[in-house]
Amino acid sequence: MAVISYIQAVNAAMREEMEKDEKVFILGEDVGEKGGVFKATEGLYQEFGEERVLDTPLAESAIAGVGIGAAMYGMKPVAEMQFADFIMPAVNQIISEAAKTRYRSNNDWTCPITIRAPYGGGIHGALYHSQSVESLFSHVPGLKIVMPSTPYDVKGLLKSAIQDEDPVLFFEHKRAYRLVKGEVPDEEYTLPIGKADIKKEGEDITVISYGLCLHFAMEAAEKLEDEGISTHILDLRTVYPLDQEAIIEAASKTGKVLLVTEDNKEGSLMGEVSAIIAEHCLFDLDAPVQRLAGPEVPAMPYAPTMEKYFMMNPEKIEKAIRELAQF
Amino acid sequence: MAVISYIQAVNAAMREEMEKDEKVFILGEDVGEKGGVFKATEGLYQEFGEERVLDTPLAESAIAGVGIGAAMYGMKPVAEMQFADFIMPAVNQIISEAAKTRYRSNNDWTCPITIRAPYGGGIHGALYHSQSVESLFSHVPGLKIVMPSTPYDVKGLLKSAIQDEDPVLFFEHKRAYRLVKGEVPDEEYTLPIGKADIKKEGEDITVISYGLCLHFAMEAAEKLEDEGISTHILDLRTVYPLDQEAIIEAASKTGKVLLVTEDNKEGSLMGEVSAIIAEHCLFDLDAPVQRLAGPEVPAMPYAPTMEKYFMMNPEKIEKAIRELAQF
Amino acid sequence: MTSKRHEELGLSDEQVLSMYEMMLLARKIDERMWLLNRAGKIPFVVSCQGQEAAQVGAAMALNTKEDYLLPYYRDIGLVLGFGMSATDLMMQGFARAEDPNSGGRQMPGHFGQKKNRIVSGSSPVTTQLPHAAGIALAAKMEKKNFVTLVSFGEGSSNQGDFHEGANFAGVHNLPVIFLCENNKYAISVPIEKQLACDKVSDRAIGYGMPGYTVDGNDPLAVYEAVKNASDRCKNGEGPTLIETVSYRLTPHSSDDDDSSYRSKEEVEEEKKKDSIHTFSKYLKEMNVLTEEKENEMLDKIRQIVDEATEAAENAPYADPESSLKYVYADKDGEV
Amino acid sequence: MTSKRHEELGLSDEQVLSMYEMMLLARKIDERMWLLNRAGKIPFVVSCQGQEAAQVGAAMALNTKEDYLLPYYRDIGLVLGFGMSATDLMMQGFARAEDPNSGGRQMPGHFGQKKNRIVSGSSPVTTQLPHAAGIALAAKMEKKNFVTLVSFGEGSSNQGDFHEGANFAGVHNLPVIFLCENNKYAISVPIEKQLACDKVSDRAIGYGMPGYTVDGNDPLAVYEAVKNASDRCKNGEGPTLIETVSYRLTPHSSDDDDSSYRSKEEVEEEKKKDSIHTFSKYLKEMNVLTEEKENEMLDKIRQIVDEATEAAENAPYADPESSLKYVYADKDGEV
Ligand SMILES: Cc1ncc(C[n+]2csc(CCOP(=O)(O)OP(=O)(O)O)c2C)c(N)n1
Ligand SMILES: Cc1ncc(C[n+]2csc(CCOP(=O)(O)OP(=O)(O)O)c2C)c(N)n1
Ligand SMILES: [Mg+2]
Ligand SMILES: [Mg+2]
Repeated sequence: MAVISYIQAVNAAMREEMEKDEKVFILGEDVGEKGGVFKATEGLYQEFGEERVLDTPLAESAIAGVGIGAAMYGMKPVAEMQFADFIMPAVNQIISEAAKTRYRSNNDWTCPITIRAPYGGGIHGALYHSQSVESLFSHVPGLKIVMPSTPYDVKGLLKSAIQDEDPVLFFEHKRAYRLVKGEVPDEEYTLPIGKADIKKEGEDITVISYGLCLHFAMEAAEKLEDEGISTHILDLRTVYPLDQEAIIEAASKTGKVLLVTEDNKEGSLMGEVSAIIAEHCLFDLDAPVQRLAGPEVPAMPYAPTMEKYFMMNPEKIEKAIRELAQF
Repeated sequence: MAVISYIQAVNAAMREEMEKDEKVFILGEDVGEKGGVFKATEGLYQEFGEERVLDTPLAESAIAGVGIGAAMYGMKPVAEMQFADFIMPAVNQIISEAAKTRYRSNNDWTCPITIRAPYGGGIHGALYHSQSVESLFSHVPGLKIVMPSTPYDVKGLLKSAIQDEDPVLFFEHKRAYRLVKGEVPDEEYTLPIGKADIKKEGEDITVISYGLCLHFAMEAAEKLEDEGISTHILDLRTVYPLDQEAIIEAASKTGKVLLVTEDNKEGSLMGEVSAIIAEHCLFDLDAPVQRLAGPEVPAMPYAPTMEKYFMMNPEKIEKAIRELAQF
Repeated sequence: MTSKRHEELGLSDEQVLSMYEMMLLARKIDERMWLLNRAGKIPFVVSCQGQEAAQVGAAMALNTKEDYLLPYYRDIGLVLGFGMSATDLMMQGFARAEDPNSGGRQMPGHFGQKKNRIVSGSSPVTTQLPHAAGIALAAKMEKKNFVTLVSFGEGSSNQGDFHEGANFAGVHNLPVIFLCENNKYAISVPIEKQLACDKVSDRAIGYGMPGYTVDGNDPLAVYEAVKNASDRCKNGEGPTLIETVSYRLTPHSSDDDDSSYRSKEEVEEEKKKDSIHTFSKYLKEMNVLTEEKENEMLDKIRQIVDEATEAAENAPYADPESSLKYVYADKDGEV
Repeated sequence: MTSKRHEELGLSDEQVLSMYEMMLLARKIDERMWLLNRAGKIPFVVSCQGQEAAQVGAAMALNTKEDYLLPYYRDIGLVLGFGMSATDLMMQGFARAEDPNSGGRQMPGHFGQKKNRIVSGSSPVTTQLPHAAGIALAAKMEKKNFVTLVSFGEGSSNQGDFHEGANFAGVHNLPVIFLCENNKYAISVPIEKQLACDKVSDRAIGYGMPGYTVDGNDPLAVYEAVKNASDRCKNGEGPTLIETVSYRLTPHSSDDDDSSYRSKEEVEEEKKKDSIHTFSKYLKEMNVLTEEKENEMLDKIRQIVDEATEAAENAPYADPESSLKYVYADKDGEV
């Protein structure tokens, strides 16, 4: 087992899939010679050549759309959106085309594309380099949305996404890229898309989260352990379609549930998680389902004062868990 | 009081606002000489001239984007998306620009645009002329989303939307256009954006819905009245930001809540409504919050067999209310 | 049309006859759809009328056994050329389970049939242009020598995806043909309100590709332009933009009333150029076609359309529950 | 540069001196930002270096008291021309509450200042082009005679919004100037991988507007082109596309390392054409500028930049809770 960073896991997953399958190729802005603005594709251009690691014109609808066409033909494109915020011009291609190809053709045509994008804040990225965009898509049948928290999950799930026969949006927290490190097996492995994962067993409070917030929750839980509050932590990993069974089980286990997302609250996918719990676990609940989320403003500001105010952190989660424990 | 149709209310609201305020103008595909593919802008081109009722090139990002520019300058554009399904190419302009203009400029610039679009199914429109797209936007601070059910609400709320100092998405159910008729005062009036409306008082079951489904719920409720089931019906009207107070009050009143949307279920804005109830009314609930919605498929199929299977109707609601009553 | 233009293009008499026959078949299928619509049997029609020459001319210039086609909703002539049958077309008109395009899920005119390399399309216009670039990119990567043709209206050439798709194809020098079927209207909006350039093909230079405008009522002119573009593709010379100018002879669709935005006179004037008549005239002048042969053709086509209609009319809809199928691969067949 | 070109353009010696001074000011502000960034005082810089001539030349050709500007992130020269101060710019560099662009909410380079008609912009590139068309449409509707100038990079000219915005302006014959600042790279991607046409201005014909490519290192050439375009606007002749060709002399931003994708030699070669030197040389050859005057200018600018830096460095951040403000009109001031 080697210890690698979150972004190294992204890079390794793509490299392995490209080595295995000639149909896998990468396209996006600056993914070639430069290796991507975050270096996610570092070395791949050098290893696989410019035909399989394509620097595209600055045009996201084409990045998605060309990838979709290639996928319909039978290739396995991995398209990069430079920042999740810049997926917006590609929404029509993703929602009208990728998500609906199989369904509209009555299973005649398929669209096995993977679209990767770095999301999330806490990196002085301001309004347009910090957004969480998952809730925009976590309502669109035909899509799958993966948002891993650890290098182990990143690697196993990105490989599964690339192999998947349907379109997968793969959102990587850009602050996790270098911050988060973890063990990854030397031998090849994949992980199932659609399955949540218990990251910590506990008895008193259930925290459900994903991505970078998962780590904040783990930190908070560790601190609270000393105070005698035992936290059960479920990592959604795939945020659409949700792993309802795992959510119901985790919520029922403690009867007190805290949902944590960096995204703003109203309309975030945590509303759906809460609704699933409300539908299935009403009589197991000892307290109202709580959601901890960003404020209802259009996006995260730049100045450090305001960014910190918006951004999720372990202290906010700790406080929320403590309050819930006292309910 | 005159009885007019839903689409006549749309038309009348625009006409009145254009008469009152020279800064109001309309732009969109086929809105001019033809008067719109649904005739929502009928007669306006003839009355106000081609400078205030602009047929645009077939390009939704420009329709939104040009409207946004004009709004930033100080005009009051009313942009039409021919079908809500075709708002997708304009998502970047709506989410990145319209929604964030005031916030990003620290209140220096504003964007008072109204974007109208016909949504919804049941008209043999198939996958791309039947979608409900509200959940795509019902998570974006800076936007307001209005989805009225009656001609009275349409007229009062569309006038408010046009007068509003911020961007408003105004979604009209296309099957309601000619199906739904109702009384509208002769004198001028507006209705407040952001306020839900009790459409029927009842004691046993609370139904929360909006748009065309509201009428289906009313029909179902009427039938059930004879069986002795009394239904309380709340019309959201503004689906973003939600009127939390009204939702909490309506849910608490009966303790048994059914949420109805034509949209598919997972990730729909009814998840948020359910989450609000779960957060605030847990101990007032006598049954799990139920959601009745479309199936988890990309969009509504064309063939009448399949369309009927997907589409909401009074019978489905009646059944769900009855089940909840028996819980 | 005095010299044997088709011979100069290397087309035999037989070939131009089958060209004409396919144009006629497209027209007759379309006309039948309108009848069925007016009789209340099918809820929606969107027409090829006025564009048959462009569509069939283009199809005949391609290798319909290898090339890829991304058509738009009017392209009955193109999909017939690529192997879709009259029965297939009627099945989609009636939204039957056997519709090979979508099993009745999509509206008529949303073509797609993998076995014939007709790539599934949607309703939002112009999304197919980047797809075509993607398929052509795959061809290049896989060192396959097929051509990809994508078609669209002149109104649709104003969408961002036109620009992004054409630019991508230009930069990567891809074997793709952009066929703009200019019929002078986008629903009610006339071309002057859609674009300010003289010709849609003026846009080609902006993508580093040649652009040609040809008479869309002349199947031979279209054949020639597409043939040359296809040769360019195969020689690694990259994409071409071709604009075919004709006229939409019907309302936009069965839901449209065109009298509110254009005059009867204008339509009548344009009908004089209708390729069905002008090409028939040419063939007769060239002694390739006779009145008698033409009537035989019409009889044959009537029979084909009758049989297709009957088959489709009697075919079942898909099961309601089947609408739950094929959202994802792993749900195939699950209901 | 031997005849008095600026006189031929109707520019006085004083005017070209202030042109040069504004170019220098832009450069010096930019250089200071880099120093502050390297010293860890500001987290991010995105530069105008190499584009000052184009920006200042354009600004001087406009009526900066009436016209509207939709700049992009490199346009220090343009926003200075429209009245933004060095202190304003430093306030945004430091993300202070007093930043007139956004109160510290946006990253540096996201300009917007209503009192100077500098229209607020975002990060997703090219969205400002349709906005510019919208403002120009409003001008036309309100019968105002101002001009709207919108700028963007050559990479950004490949976005759908370029096409849709330019087309709208073309169809409605709007008084807008599209200024493409071609600096040969979009981050790491060289122009050959961005577009296949020879010149970005080749795209103009596709929108029925004239297109010009001028030397972006020559402020007089840019002045002339923009002046002519502005005259066209005012005469009701519609939009113009102008491409200014220069070079990005710095890495893309403070987060970029350009050595991974371009050679030092290439950059050195381009530096020889740096307008700050070539225009200084021209002015000296014309006896408009002397070594002494230039040093005075530099001293004055240094002082301005020092004072701006100090003011900004000592200014406070916005309150954390103020991030809740200004989502909607009715929430103004509420926290
Ligand atoms: C993105 C999008 N916007 C709007 C529509 C509605 N619509 C369908 S066809 C059409 C006109 C298309 O005109 P053109 O491209 O010239 O093709 P034509 O119908 O004339 O062949 C419009 C506006 C759509 N299908 N997609
Ligand atoms: C829609 C969108 N996609 C990607 C980016 C990231 N990005 C910022 S600047 C840039 C390159 C812009 O190149 P160009 O338009 O040539 O302007 P330049 O920076 O060279 O002046 C990219 C890709 C963005 N800001 N917006
Ligand atoms: Mg047309
Ligand atoms: Mg550039």
